[in-house]
Amino acid sequence: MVALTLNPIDIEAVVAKLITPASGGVNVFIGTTRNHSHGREVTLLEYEAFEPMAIELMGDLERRAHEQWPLHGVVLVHRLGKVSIGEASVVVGVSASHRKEAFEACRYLIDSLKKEVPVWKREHFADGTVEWSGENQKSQIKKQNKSKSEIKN
Amino acid sequence: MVALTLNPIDIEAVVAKLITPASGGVNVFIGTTRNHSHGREVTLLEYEAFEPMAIELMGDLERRAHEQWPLHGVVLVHRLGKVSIGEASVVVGVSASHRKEAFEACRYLIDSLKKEVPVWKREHFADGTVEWSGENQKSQIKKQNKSKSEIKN
Amino acid sequence: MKIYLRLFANARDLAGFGEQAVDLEGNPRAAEVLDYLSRVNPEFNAWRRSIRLAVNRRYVDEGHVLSENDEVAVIPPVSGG
Amino acid sequence: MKIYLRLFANARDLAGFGEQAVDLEGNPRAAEVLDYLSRVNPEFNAWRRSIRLAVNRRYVDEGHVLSENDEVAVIPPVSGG
Repeated sequence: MVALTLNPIDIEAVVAKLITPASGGVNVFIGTTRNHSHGREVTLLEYEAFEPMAIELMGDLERRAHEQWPLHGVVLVHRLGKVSIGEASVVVGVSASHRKEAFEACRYLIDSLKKEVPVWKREHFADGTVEWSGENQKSQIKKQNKSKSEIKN
Repeated sequence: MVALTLNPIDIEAVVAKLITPASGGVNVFIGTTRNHSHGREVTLLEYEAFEPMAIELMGDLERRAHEQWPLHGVVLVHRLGKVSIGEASVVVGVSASHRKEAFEACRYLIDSLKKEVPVWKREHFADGTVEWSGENQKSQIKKQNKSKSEIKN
Repeated sequence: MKIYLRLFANARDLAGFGEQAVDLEGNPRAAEVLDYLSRVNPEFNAWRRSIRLAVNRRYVDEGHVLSENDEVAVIPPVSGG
Repeated sequence: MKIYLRLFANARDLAGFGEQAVDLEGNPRAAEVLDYLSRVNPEFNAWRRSIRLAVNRRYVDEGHVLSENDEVAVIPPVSGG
Protein backbone atom coordinates (compact mmCIF):
# COMPACT_ATOMS: atom_id res chain seq x y z
CA MET A 1 0.00 0.00 0.00
CA VAL A 2 1.39 3.37 -1.02
CA ALA A 3 -0.15 6.75 -0.33
CA LEU A 4 0.37 10.49 -0.27
CA THR A 5 -1.68 12.38 2.27
CA LEU A 6 -2.28 15.91 3.50
CA ASN A 7 -3.35 14.59 6.91
CA PRO A 8 -1.33 13.36 9.89
CA ILE A 9 -0.24 9.77 9.35
CA ASP A 10 -1.95 7.24 11.61
CA ILE A 11 0.91 4.96 12.64
CA GLU A 12 -1.31 2.49 14.49
CA ALA A 13 -3.34 2.04 11.28
CA VAL A 14 -0.14 1.45 9.27
CA VAL A 15 0.94 -1.25 11.71
CA ALA A 16 -2.53 -2.83 11.70
CA LYS A 17 -2.37 -3.02 7.91
CA LEU A 18 1.01 -4.73 8.05
CA ILE A 19 0.40 -7.46 10.62
CA THR A 20 -0.83 -10.75 9.22
CA PRO A 21 -1.34 -13.95 11.22
CA ALA A 22 1.88 -15.29 9.66
CA SER A 23 3.94 -12.23 10.61
CA GLY A 24 6.55 -12.39 13.32
CA GLY A 25 8.20 -9.03 12.86
CA VAL A 26 7.21 -5.58 11.72
CA ASN A 27 9.73 -2.82 11.19
CA VAL A 28 8.55 0.74 10.85
CA PHE A 29 10.58 3.81 10.03
CA ILE A 30 9.05 7.17 10.85
CA GLY A 31 10.69 10.26 9.45
CA THR A 32 9.86 13.29 11.56
CA THR A 33 10.40 16.95 10.99
CA ARG A 34 13.46 18.21 12.84
CA ASN A 35 13.91 21.62 14.39
CA HIS A 36 17.35 22.04 12.82
CA SER A 37 18.94 21.75 9.37
CA HIS A 38 22.62 22.38 8.65
CA GLY A 39 22.92 24.19 11.97
CA ARG A 40 19.93 26.51 11.44
CA GLU A 41 16.67 26.47 13.37
CA VAL A 42 13.68 25.17 11.44
CA THR A 43 10.13 26.05 12.49
CA LEU A 44 7.98 24.31 9.86
CA LEU A 45 8.36 22.09 6.82
CA GLU A 46 6.28 22.04 3.68
CA TYR A 47 6.30 19.11 1.29
CA GLU A 48 5.26 18.98 -2.32
CA ALA A 49 5.39 16.07 -4.75
CA PHE A 50 5.04 15.32 -8.39
CA GLU A 51 2.14 13.23 -7.21
CA PRO A 52 1.39 10.73 -10.00
CA MET A 53 5.09 9.98 -10.51
CA ALA A 54 5.69 9.72 -6.76
CA ILE A 55 2.86 7.21 -6.42
CA GLU A 56 4.19 5.19 -9.38
CA LEU A 57 7.74 5.10 -7.99
CA MET A 58 6.52 4.20 -4.51
CA GLY A 59 4.60 1.33 -6.09
CA ASP A 60 7.79 0.26 -7.90
CA LEU A 61 9.66 0.28 -4.59
CA GLU A 62 6.93 -1.83 -3.00
CA ARG A 63 7.27 -4.38 -5.82
CA ARG A 64 11.07 -4.38 -5.70
CA ALA A 65 10.99 -5.02 -1.95
CA HIS A 66 8.61 -7.94 -2.42
CA GLU A 67 10.94 -9.35 -5.07
CA GLN A 68 13.99 -9.14 -2.81
CA TRP A 69 12.58 -10.35 0.51
CA PRO A 70 9.78 -12.70 1.58
CA LEU A 71 7.54 -9.96 2.95
CA HIS A 72 3.94 -10.11 4.09
CA GLY A 73 3.15 -6.43 3.71
CA VAL A 74 4.67 -3.13 2.66
CA VAL A 75 3.34 0.34 3.44
CA LEU A 76 4.81 3.62 2.18
CA VAL A 77 3.02 6.83 3.18
CA HIS A 78 4.36 10.31 2.59
CA ARG A 79 2.73 13.39 3.96
CA LEU A 80 2.43 16.55 1.85
CA GLY A 81 1.72 20.16 2.75
CA LYS A 82 2.68 21.77 6.03
CA VAL A 83 4.17 19.48 8.67
CA SER A 84 4.96 20.79 12.14
CA ILE A 85 8.12 19.94 14.05
CA GLY A 86 7.86 16.47 15.60
CA GLU A 87 5.20 15.24 13.20
CA ALA A 88 5.73 12.32 10.84
CA SER A 89 6.49 13.29 7.26
CA VAL A 90 7.01 9.73 6.08
CA VAL A 91 6.15 6.27 7.42
CA VAL A 92 7.63 3.14 5.88
CA GLY A 93 6.68 -0.25 7.26
CA VAL A 94 7.16 -3.89 6.36
CA SER A 95 6.10 -7.16 7.90
CA ALA A 96 7.77 -10.55 7.52
CA SER A 97 8.03 -13.87 9.27
CA HIS A 98 11.40 -12.87 10.72
CA ARG A 99 12.96 -9.63 11.82
CA LYS A 100 16.06 -9.73 9.62
CA GLU A 101 14.01 -9.33 6.44
CA ALA A 102 11.81 -6.69 8.06
CA PHE A 103 14.79 -4.52 9.03
CA GLU A 104 16.58 -4.94 5.70
CA ALA A 105 13.56 -4.22 3.54
CA CYS A 106 12.50 -1.22 5.62
CA ARG A 107 15.99 0.29 5.37
CA TYR A 108 16.07 -0.35 1.64
CA LEU A 109 12.69 1.30 1.17
CA ILE A 110 13.39 4.50 3.07
CA ASP A 111 16.85 4.84 1.49
CA SER A 112 15.40 4.37 -1.99
CA LEU A 113 12.42 6.64 -1.32
CA LYS A 114 14.74 9.44 -0.26
CA LYS A 115 16.86 9.03 -3.39
CA GLU A 116 14.21 8.49 -6.03
CA VAL A 117 10.72 9.63 -5.16
CA PRO A 118 9.95 13.15 -6.43
CA VAL A 119 9.07 14.85 -3.17
CA TRP A 120 10.54 18.18 -2.08
CA LYS A 121 10.81 19.87 1.24
CA ARG A 122 10.61 23.60 1.82
CA GLU A 123 12.23 24.60 5.09
CA HIS A 124 10.88 27.55 7.06
CA PHE A 125 13.71 28.89 9.21
CA ALA A 126 13.46 30.77 12.49
CA ASP A 127 15.13 33.79 10.82
CA GLY A 128 12.16 34.09 8.47
CA THR A 129 13.75 32.67 5.35
CA VAL A 130 12.09 29.87 3.40
CA GLU A 131 14.21 27.58 1.23
CA TRP A 132 13.91 24.41 -0.73
CA SER A 133 15.97 21.79 1.07
CA GLY A 134 19.52 21.69 -0.30
CA GLU A 135 18.95 24.86 -2.27
CA ASN A 136 21.57 26.91 -0.48
CA GLN A 137 24.30 24.28 -0.64
CA LYS A 138 24.94 25.10 -4.32
CA SER A 139 25.24 28.84 -4.41
CA GLN A 140 24.70 29.93 -0.89
CA ILE A 141 24.63 33.73 -0.94
CA LYS A 142 22.62 34.16 -4.11
CA LYS A 143 19.92 31.80 -2.93
CA GLN A 144 19.55 33.23 0.53
CA ASN A 145 19.01 36.66 -0.96
CA LYS A 146 16.55 35.22 -3.41
CA SER A 147 14.62 33.49 -0.63
CA LYS A 148 14.41 36.67 1.37
CA SER A 149 13.02 38.60 -1.57
CA GLU A 150 10.52 35.79 -2.22
CA ILE A 151 9.20 36.07 1.28
CA LYS A 152 8.40 39.73 0.79
CA ASN A 153 6.05 38.82 -2.07
CA MET B 1 11.76 3.86 29.06
CA VAL B 2 11.41 0.14 29.71
CA ALA B 3 8.24 -1.67 30.73
CA LEU B 4 6.52 -5.02 31.09
CA THR B 5 2.78 -4.98 30.64
CA LEU B 6 -0.20 -7.33 30.69
CA ASN B 7 -2.13 -5.01 28.37
CA PRO B 8 -1.97 -4.52 24.60
CA ILE B 9 0.95 -2.25 23.71
CA ASP B 10 -0.07 1.18 22.44
CA ILE B 11 2.31 1.71 19.51
CA GLU B 12 1.18 5.28 18.86
CA ALA B 13 2.05 6.13 22.49
CA VAL B 14 5.49 4.52 22.10
CA VAL B 15 6.19 6.63 19.03
CA ALA B 16 4.90 9.78 20.74
CA LYS B 17 7.30 9.13 23.61
CA LEU B 18 10.22 8.75 21.19
CA ILE B 19 9.81 11.81 18.99
CA THR B 20 11.63 14.90 20.18
CA PRO B 21 11.87 18.21 18.28
CA ALA B 22 15.46 17.28 17.37
CA SER B 23 14.55 13.84 16.02
CA GLY B 24 14.65 13.11 12.32
CA GLY B 25 14.14 9.37 12.40
CA VAL B 26 12.33 6.84 14.53
CA ASN B 27 12.73 3.12 14.02
CA VAL B 28 10.29 0.76 15.66
CA PHE B 29 10.37 -3.01 15.72
CA ILE B 30 7.15 -4.78 16.62
CA GLY B 31 7.32 -8.48 17.37
CA THR B 32 3.96 -10.13 16.76
CA THR B 33 2.68 -13.57 17.60
CA ARG B 34 2.82 -15.87 14.60
CA ASN B 35 0.35 -18.61 13.77
CA HIS B 36 3.17 -21.10 13.12
CA SER B 37 6.28 -22.37 14.85
CA HIS B 38 8.63 -24.98 13.41
CA GLY B 39 5.94 -26.01 10.95
CA ARG B 40 3.17 -26.41 13.56
CA GLU B 41 0.07 -24.28 13.91
CA VAL B 42 0.04 -21.97 16.93
CA THR B 43 -3.23 -20.60 18.35
CA LEU B 44 -2.07 -18.53 21.34
CA LEU B 45 1.10 -17.48 23.09
CA GLU B 46 1.68 -16.91 26.76
CA TYR B 47 4.64 -14.97 28.06
CA GLU B 48 6.18 -15.00 31.51
CA ALA B 49 9.23 -13.14 32.79
CA PHE B 50 11.53 -13.03 35.75
CA GLU B 51 10.17 -9.53 36.06
CA PRO B 52 12.65 -7.62 38.22
CA MET B 53 15.63 -9.08 36.35
CA ALA B 54 13.97 -8.48 32.97
CA ILE B 55 13.39 -4.83 33.87
CA GLU B 56 17.00 -4.44 35.04
CA LEU B 57 18.41 -6.00 31.88
CA MET B 58 16.13 -3.95 29.65
CA GLY B 59 17.39 -0.86 31.48
CA ASP B 60 20.97 -2.05 30.83
CA LEU B 61 20.20 -2.42 27.13
CA GLU B 62 18.71 1.08 27.06
CA ARG B 63 21.92 2.46 28.60
CA ARG B 64 24.19 0.45 26.30
CA ALA B 65 22.30 1.73 23.25
CA HIS B 66 22.67 5.32 24.44
CA GLU B 67 26.41 4.72 24.91
CA GLN B 68 26.85 3.34 21.39
CA TRP B 69 24.69 5.72 19.36
CA PRO B 70 23.63 9.37 19.68
CA LEU B 71 19.98 8.59 20.42
CA HIS B 72 17.19 10.85 21.59
CA GLY B 73 14.97 8.18 23.05
CA VAL B 74 14.75 4.43 23.65
CA VAL B 75 11.61 2.45 24.48
CA LEU B 76 11.50 -1.27 25.25
CA VAL B 77 8.12 -2.75 26.12
CA HIS B 78 7.41 -6.46 26.49
CA ARG B 79 3.96 -7.84 26.94
CA LEU B 80 3.30 -10.69 29.39
CA GLY B 81 0.44 -13.12 29.79
CA LYS B 82 -1.75 -14.32 26.95
CA VAL B 83 -1.16 -12.72 23.56
CA SER B 84 -3.40 -13.57 20.60
CA ILE B 85 -2.11 -14.19 17.08
CA GLY B 86 -1.31 -10.90 15.35
CA GLU B 87 -0.89 -8.92 18.56
CA ALA B 88 2.37 -7.25 19.55
CA SER B 89 4.41 -9.14 22.13
CA VAL B 90 7.32 -6.72 22.07
CA VAL B 91 7.86 -3.18 20.84
CA VAL B 92 11.34 -1.69 20.60
CA GLY B 93 11.77 1.87 19.39
CA VAL B 94 14.53 4.43 19.13
CA SER B 95 14.73 8.00 17.90
CA ALA B 96 17.78 9.81 16.58
CA SER B 97 18.71 12.75 14.38
CA HIS B 98 19.39 10.40 11.48
CA ARG B 99 17.97 7.11 10.33
CA LYS B 100 21.22 5.12 10.25
CA GLU B 101 21.59 5.27 14.02
CA ALA B 102 17.89 4.60 14.54
CA PHE B 103 17.99 1.40 12.47
CA GLU B 104 21.25 0.14 13.96
CA ALA B 105 20.26 0.75 17.56
CA CYS B 106 16.80 -0.76 17.12
CA ARG B 107 18.27 -3.92 15.59
CA TYR B 108 20.84 -4.15 18.37
CA LEU B 109 18.15 -3.77 21.02
CA ILE B 110 15.77 -6.42 19.71
CA ASP B 111 18.62 -8.86 19.03
CA SER B 112 20.01 -8.36 22.55
CA LEU B 113 16.59 -8.50 24.18
CA LYS B 114 15.90 -11.84 22.53
CA LYS B 115 19.24 -13.24 23.71
CA GLU B 116 19.44 -11.88 27.23
CA VAL B 117 16.19 -10.76 28.78
CA PRO B 118 14.56 -13.49 30.92
CA VAL B 119 11.21 -13.80 29.18
CA TRP B 120 9.72 -17.12 28.11
CA LYS B 121 7.03 -18.03 25.64
CA ARG B 122 4.58 -20.88 26.02
CA GLU B 123 3.16 -21.96 22.68
CA HIS B 124 -0.40 -23.29 22.47
CA PHE B 125 -0.63 -25.50 19.40
CA ALA B 126 -3.71 -26.28 17.32
CA ASP B 127 -3.29 -29.96 18.24
CA GLY B 128 -3.93 -29.09 21.89
CA THR B 129 -0.37 -29.36 23.15
CA VAL B 130 1.24 -26.54 25.11
CA GLU B 131 5.01 -26.21 25.17
CA TRP B 132 7.66 -23.80 26.28
CA SER B 133 9.28 -22.41 23.16
CA GLY B 134 12.33 -24.44 22.18
CA GLU B 135 11.45 -27.17 24.66
CA ASN B 136 10.97 -29.89 22.09
CA GLN B 137 14.13 -29.16 20.11
CA LYS B 138 16.27 -30.87 22.79
CA SER B 139 14.58 -34.18 23.30
CA GLN B 140 11.61 -34.08 21.07
CA ILE B 141 9.62 -37.20 21.87
CA LYS B 142 10.05 -37.15 25.61
CA LYS B 143 8.93 -33.53 25.84
CA GLN B 144 5.92 -33.85 23.59
CA ASN B 145 4.66 -36.72 25.67
CA LYS B 146 5.33 -34.74 28.80
CA SER B 147 3.43 -31.73 27.48
CA LYS B 148 0.45 -33.88 26.61
CA SER B 149 0.34 -35.36 30.06
CA GLU B 150 0.68 -31.89 31.58
CA ILE B 151 -2.34 -30.71 29.66
CA LYS B 152 -4.46 -33.42 31.18
CA ASN B 153 -3.73 -32.02 34.64
CA MET C 1 7.63 19.29 -31.88
CA LYS C 2 5.45 20.07 -28.92
CA ILE C 3 6.31 18.79 -25.42
CA TYR C 4 4.81 19.61 -22.05
CA LEU C 5 7.20 20.82 -19.37
CA ARG C 6 6.49 20.40 -15.68
CA LEU C 7 8.74 22.04 -13.11
CA PHE C 8 8.88 21.50 -9.38
CA ALA C 9 10.33 23.03 -6.24
CA ASN C 10 13.23 25.40 -6.87
CA ALA C 11 13.27 24.58 -10.60
CA ARG C 12 9.80 26.10 -10.77
CA ASP C 13 10.98 29.14 -8.81
CA LEU C 14 13.97 29.63 -11.13
CA ALA C 15 11.88 29.29 -14.29
CA GLY C 16 8.99 31.36 -13.00
CA PHE C 17 6.44 28.79 -14.17
CA GLY C 18 5.31 25.29 -13.20
CA GLU C 19 3.92 24.10 -16.53
CA GLN C 20 4.55 25.12 -20.08
CA ALA C 21 4.02 23.76 -23.56
CA VAL C 22 7.26 24.15 -25.52
CA ASP C 23 8.04 23.75 -29.21
CA LEU C 24 11.44 22.15 -29.86
CA GLU C 25 13.00 21.84 -33.35
CA GLY C 26 13.81 18.56 -35.10
CA ASN C 27 14.30 15.36 -33.07
CA PRO C 28 15.11 16.80 -29.71
CA ARG C 29 16.78 14.90 -26.87
CA ALA C 30 15.96 15.46 -23.21
CA ALA C 31 19.11 17.60 -22.80
CA GLU C 32 17.53 20.26 -24.98
CA VAL C 33 14.97 20.92 -22.26
CA LEU C 34 17.87 21.95 -20.03
CA ASP C 35 19.30 24.14 -22.80
CA TYR C 36 15.90 25.76 -23.11
CA LEU C 37 15.67 26.38 -19.35
CA SER C 38 19.17 27.89 -19.29
CA ARG C 39 17.97 30.44 -21.79
CA VAL C 40 14.91 31.16 -19.59
CA ASN C 41 17.17 31.70 -16.55
CA PRO C 42 20.98 31.34 -16.74
CA GLU C 43 20.98 30.17 -13.10
CA PHE C 44 19.84 26.78 -14.42
CA ASN C 45 23.42 26.26 -15.61
CA ALA C 46 24.57 25.98 -11.98
CA TRP C 47 21.86 23.40 -11.27
CA ARG C 48 22.05 21.51 -14.52
CA ARG C 49 24.08 18.57 -13.25
CA SER C 50 21.86 18.03 -10.22
CA ILE C 51 18.56 18.11 -12.14
CA ARG C 52 17.03 14.86 -13.32
CA LEU C 53 14.50 14.60 -16.11
CA ALA C 54 11.50 12.29 -16.25
CA VAL C 55 9.59 11.62 -19.44
CA ASN C 56 6.03 10.45 -18.92
CA ARG C 57 6.88 9.84 -15.23
CA ARG C 58 10.00 7.72 -15.80
CA TYR C 59 13.52 8.98 -15.20
CA VAL C 60 15.54 9.25 -18.41
CA ASP C 61 19.10 10.29 -19.20
CA GLU C 62 19.93 13.42 -21.16
CA GLY C 63 20.31 11.48 -24.40
CA HIS C 64 16.72 10.20 -24.36
CA VAL C 65 14.94 11.09 -27.62
CA LEU C 66 11.71 12.95 -27.02
CA SER C 67 8.43 12.24 -28.80
CA GLU C 68 5.54 14.50 -29.70
CA ASN C 69 3.36 15.34 -26.65
CA ASP C 70 5.83 13.91 -24.12
CA GLU C 71 5.44 15.19 -20.60
CA VAL C 72 8.93 16.17 -19.47
CA ALA C 73 9.30 16.72 -15.73
CA VAL C 74 12.21 18.73 -14.37
CA ILE C 75 13.15 17.09 -11.10
CA PRO C 76 15.52 18.99 -8.78
CA PRO C 77 17.30 16.93 -6.10
CA VAL C 78 14.52 15.23 -4.16
CA SER C 79 14.27 15.78 -0.41
CA GLY C 80 11.40 13.66 0.79
CA GLY C 81 11.35 11.70 4.01
CA MET D 1 24.63 -22.21 53.56
CA LYS D 2 21.16 -21.09 52.64
CA ILE D 3 20.33 -19.84 49.14
CA TYR D 4 17.02 -19.05 47.49
CA LEU D 5 16.29 -20.81 44.24
CA ARG D 6 13.94 -19.37 41.64
CA LEU D 7 12.95 -21.42 38.61
CA PHE D 8 11.17 -20.35 35.46
CA ALA D 9 9.41 -21.79 32.44
CA ASN D 10 10.29 -25.41 31.73
CA ALA D 11 12.92 -25.46 34.48
CA ARG D 12 10.07 -24.89 36.94
CA ASP D 13 8.03 -27.65 35.29
CA LEU D 14 10.96 -30.09 35.48
CA ALA D 15 11.70 -29.31 39.11
CA GLY D 16 8.07 -29.21 40.18
CA PHE D 17 8.55 -25.95 42.08
CA GLY D 18 9.16 -22.30 41.30
CA GLU D 19 10.86 -21.21 44.52
CA GLN D 20 12.77 -23.08 47.16
CA ALA D 21 15.21 -22.31 49.95
CA VAL D 22 18.11 -24.76 49.69
CA ASP D 23 20.97 -25.55 52.08
CA LEU D 24 24.28 -26.18 50.32
CA GLU D 25 27.42 -27.43 52.10
CA GLY D 26 30.70 -25.50 52.40
CA ASN D 27 31.53 -22.72 49.88
CA PRO D 28 29.28 -23.70 47.01
CA ARG D 29 29.68 -22.50 43.46
CA ALA D 30 26.78 -21.82 41.14
CA ALA D 31 27.32 -25.19 39.41
CA GLU D 32 26.19 -26.95 42.55
CA VAL D 33 22.70 -25.60 42.02
CA LEU D 34 22.62 -27.57 38.77
CA ASP D 35 23.94 -30.67 40.56
CA TYR D 36 21.17 -30.25 43.08
CA LEU D 37 18.52 -29.92 40.37
CA SER D 38 19.82 -33.00 38.55
CA ARG D 39 19.16 -34.95 41.75
CA VAL D 40 15.63 -33.50 41.92
CA ASN D 41 14.95 -34.57 38.32
CA PRO D 42 17.61 -36.33 36.17
CA GLU D 43 16.13 -34.67 33.09
CA PHE D 44 17.99 -31.52 34.14
CA ASN D 45 21.17 -33.24 32.89
CA ALA D 46 19.92 -32.94 29.30
CA TRP D 47 19.20 -29.23 29.81
CA ARG D 48 22.22 -28.38 31.91
CA ARG D 49 24.29 -26.81 29.15
CA SER D 50 21.48 -24.60 27.94
CA ILE D 51 20.52 -23.28 31.38
CA ARG D 52 22.00 -20.01 32.58
CA LEU D 53 22.19 -18.96 36.21
CA ALA D 54 21.67 -15.49 37.61
CA VAL D 55 22.72 -14.54 41.11
CA ASN D 56 20.85 -11.57 42.53
CA ARG D 57 19.55 -10.82 39.01
CA ARG D 58 22.93 -10.85 37.25
CA TYR D 59 24.06 -13.66 34.97
CA VAL D 60 27.04 -15.58 36.41
CA ASP D 61 29.13 -18.48 35.14
CA GLU D 62 29.09 -21.86 36.81
CA GLY D 63 32.26 -21.09 38.80
CA HIS D 64 30.69 -18.11 40.58
CA VAL D 65 31.04 -18.52 44.37
CA LEU D 66 27.72 -18.20 46.15
CA SER D 67 27.09 -16.20 49.30
CA GLU D 68 24.62 -16.69 52.12
CA ASN D 69 21.09 -15.64 51.14
CA ASP D 70 21.91 -15.31 47.44
CA GLU D 71 18.93 -15.47 45.14
CA VAL D 72 19.89 -17.94 42.40
CA ALA D 73 17.65 -17.87 39.33
CA VAL D 74 17.58 -20.83 36.97
CA ILE D 75 17.14 -19.35 33.48
CA PRO D 76 16.22 -21.73 30.66
CA PRO D 77 16.84 -20.48 27.09
CA VAL D 78 14.93 -17.23 26.85
CA SER D 79 12.30 -16.84 24.15
CA GLY D 80 10.98 -13.32 24.48
CA GLY D 81 10.15 -11.06 21.61
